[in-house]
Amino acid sequence: MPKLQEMAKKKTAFSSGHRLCAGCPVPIFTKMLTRVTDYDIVVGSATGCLEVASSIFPYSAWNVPWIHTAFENAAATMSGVEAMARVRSKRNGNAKKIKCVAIGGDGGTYDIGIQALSAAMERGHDLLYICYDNGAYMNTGIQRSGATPLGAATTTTPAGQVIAGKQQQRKDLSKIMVAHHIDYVAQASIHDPIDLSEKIKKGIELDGPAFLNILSPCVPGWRINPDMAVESASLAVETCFWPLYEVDSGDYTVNYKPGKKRPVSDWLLTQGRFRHLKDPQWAHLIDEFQSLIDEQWDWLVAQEKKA
Amino acid sequence: MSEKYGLKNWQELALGGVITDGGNAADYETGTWRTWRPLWRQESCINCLRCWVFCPEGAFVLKDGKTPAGKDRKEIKQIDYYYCRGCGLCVRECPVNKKGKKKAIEFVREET
Amino acid sequence: MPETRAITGNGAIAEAMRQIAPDVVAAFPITPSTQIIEDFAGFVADGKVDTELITVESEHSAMSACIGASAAGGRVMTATSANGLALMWEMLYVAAGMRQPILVAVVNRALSAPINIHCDHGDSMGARDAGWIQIYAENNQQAYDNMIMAPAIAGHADVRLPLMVCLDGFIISHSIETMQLEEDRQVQAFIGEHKAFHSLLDTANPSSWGALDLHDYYIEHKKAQQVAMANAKPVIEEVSERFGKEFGRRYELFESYRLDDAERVVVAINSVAGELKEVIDELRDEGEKVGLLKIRVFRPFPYAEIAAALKNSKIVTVLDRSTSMGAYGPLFVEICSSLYDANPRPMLYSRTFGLGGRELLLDDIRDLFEESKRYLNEGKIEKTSDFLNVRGG
Amino acid sequence: MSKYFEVRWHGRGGQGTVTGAKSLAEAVQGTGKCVSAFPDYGPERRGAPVRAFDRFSDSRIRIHTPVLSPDVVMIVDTTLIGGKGLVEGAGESTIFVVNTERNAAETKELLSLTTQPVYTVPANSISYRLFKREIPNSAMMGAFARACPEVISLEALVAEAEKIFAHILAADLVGKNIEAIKCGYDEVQTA
Repeated sequence: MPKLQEMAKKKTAFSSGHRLCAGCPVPIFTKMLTRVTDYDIVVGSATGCLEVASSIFPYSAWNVPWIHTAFENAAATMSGVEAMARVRSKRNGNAKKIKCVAIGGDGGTYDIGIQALSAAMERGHDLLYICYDNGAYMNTGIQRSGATPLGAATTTTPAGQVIAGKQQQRKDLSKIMVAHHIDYVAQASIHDPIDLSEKIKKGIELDGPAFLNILSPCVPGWRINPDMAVESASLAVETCFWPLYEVDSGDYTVNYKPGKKRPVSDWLLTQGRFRHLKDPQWAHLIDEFQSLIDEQWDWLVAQEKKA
Repeated sequence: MSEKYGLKNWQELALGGVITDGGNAADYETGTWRTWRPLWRQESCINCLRCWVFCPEGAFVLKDGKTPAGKDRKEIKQIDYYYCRGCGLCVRECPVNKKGKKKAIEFVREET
Repeated sequence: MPETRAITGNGAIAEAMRQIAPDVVAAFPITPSTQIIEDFAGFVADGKVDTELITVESEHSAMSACIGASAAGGRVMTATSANGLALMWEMLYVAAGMRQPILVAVVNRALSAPINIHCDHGDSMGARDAGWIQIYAENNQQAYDNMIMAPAIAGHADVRLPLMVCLDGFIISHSIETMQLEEDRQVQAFIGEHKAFHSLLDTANPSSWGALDLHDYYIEHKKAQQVAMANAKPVIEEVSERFGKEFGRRYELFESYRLDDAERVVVAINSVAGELKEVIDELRDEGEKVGLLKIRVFRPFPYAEIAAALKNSKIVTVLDRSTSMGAYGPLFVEICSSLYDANPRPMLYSRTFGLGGRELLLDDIRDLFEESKRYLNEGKIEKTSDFLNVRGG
Repeated sequence: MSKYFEVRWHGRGGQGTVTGAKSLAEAVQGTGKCVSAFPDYGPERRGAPVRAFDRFSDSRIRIHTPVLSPDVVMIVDTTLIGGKGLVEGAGESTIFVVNTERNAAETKELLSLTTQPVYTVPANSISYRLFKREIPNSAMMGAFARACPEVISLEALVAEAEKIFAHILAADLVGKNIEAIKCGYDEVQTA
């Protein structure tokens, strides 16, 4: 089990000197990739914050082989890499097995990349796809995505006089991935490094397609202070906005159940992107948000009981 | 121009824009972004490694050490200010700091 | 033993792919290229070739997977047409910029809208600036031969660029023609080993591909790409010559057909060259000094060589099988560029034909040569640019 | 006619007309000639009229245009008679090979032909007899050999067809198709 002490003995996949925003929690999981497993890995990134900030020519923060080709196709690009890894194993039985990891933000995963992701999973490549979900297109300056929560203000869903941020609830990509009947689907959060590291390890090491959705708060996008990412992610889990769970060969396990579920407003109102919801005229949006969360949490807990 | 900036001519670049020495971002200094500075206090540190695992910059440098019971462990050695951007995540997430009596990581303004 | 067979253009390409035996093929079906991948899937299913075939969900993913597999050190191929090539568009540039010697059979077909499945060159001509080598074929034999030469050209150390082998949809792809298939062993020896560089599977030496390149480096990388494209020209000549020695069929950057003393010349690409040759032979029998310059390599474009080949011509008719809306046809523009410095410069005009599969019959070609004769005699070109065989004039 | 011997097939989608043209070309190719064969492609599906073409030559075939002045017209389905294009471009000596139960003189009249030789063959009934379904190709090829022995003899056709069918058909079907070729050849009537 990858405890912090054990991880600390191993080399990181992701070097210092990258140029992500101060306080961006994405490196929490990228630093872990090689610390949780003994396999050699190859990483592919979708266009996005992580890709841009980790590879400004002539510098690269990647201590492992890494490729980026475009925004919508991390899963497809890594399908090719994975196929080639299989060719290598076929030709040389002694070659060390290489595991493939694709990484995209919610823009490159929920939206523009969902076709390539869905197909790669359906084809059964030995590939872990990690989505770091920060709830908008942060790389291009905070435009709404399919993962943007109800009521959040983004530059394309601003909080105006008559419209209060995004008018639709977010899509549940993790559930969509479960419907692919792949071996492993999980949600994790950057605030819980032990749970996170175990899930990355499982996803990398199993033979076949796996999907991991990581909640990763965005300092400028959520309009929080640079030291708040971990706390904000923790609140998302405590309010059950972002349940930590895994679906292992179809069986649901909820990894964390808060003793007392906190109201979603505790999470929403600590973020600038939801600040407008404090206005009494939008109070009903908070209620709507709360009932969505309650409904989805109940559904999830019921799935676990079924198993 | 190339001489002034130390940039390479097209003939000297690897084919296809590939970066052949992955991880060379470690040469790049991000410490210049910092306006606040975390100060790590060894005497108060409990070596839980939470600052190390959360630090986005990987700025917490480790060294080999022993637990009070004499078992091998990794310990915090220092903060590498070449990388530290001063986001304050370590300060906020330090469990010693959270208890509130004394601080294992203090946060101070950089001098102008 | 080489085998003489009557086989479709698509079948011939699939046979070439089997002989090349790529590590990875990633493809999505689209008319009229589909049969290439169907045949190839059959070879894989029968164990005749040891390739990882990735049956992707779109052409965009096909090219993406090709790039991934190529960067991971593999020899990689695919096939597509028209809208499929258009869906690859973004990734065509990425493949070229990353200097991946991916091979694509482009079975030329018109682009929508309106939707049409028949031949024209709108698809590959639209991709002419993507940084891919483009080699065109008149018939099944040439399509096969070009594909056999492709790995040696694209993978050459001075080149390292992706390559399209273009053949006319249906006219070539679906017609069976007598042609010679070379022996597997001999083809494989000709192709040689695939040499990867900075493979993603070399985990001991991690390389990073596809970095963000800003104003301090982007133009240097583009310059290197342009130089590689220039290098491709002598490499294509060298590989073609070696191919000629090995297999007896000789190819150059373009084909000069009865061109030496020709006063009236047609410049064209692909299958229509067959019809042109037929008519040129008849007109030559009647004493007419007519000839053909058939483009084989469109990228890199052989400007100087073409200017030299056309030095005795008095009037040049350029046949484009695609159109550039609001501009002259892509081939015409290149021929004009080639001849700008020619002294004397021949009369030049452009005719667009065959869009969406519209036939150009032998009589139409005779009319075309009649027209150039009239222009030459009158010393004046009536219309610099026009469509052929279009109702309403 | 010039250096190319040209054949035009008329049938309906699903009757194997395109395959017939291709198989005939492959067989002729086997005798050492250069060949090409191609259909007229459209969006048409099962039942729609289709055309396919063959060209044979002693030297390389360079042209790809549809056959406009056929040396032979192969009519796979007589319900097409009276429709567009069956006799289009036919010369005085263009040969017509027709899949029909009618006699040759009657068929010639139906097609409004005068000087042109007409060969009829009951390819459908041959096919029913052998395969219990309607696949008239092989019998049509046999009839072609009867009509155009200068292009391919029955012996050569049988020998080549055996090789071609062996690639694409099960062993028992190879034998039946060869039988169909022979029946087609034998049961031809002329006018």
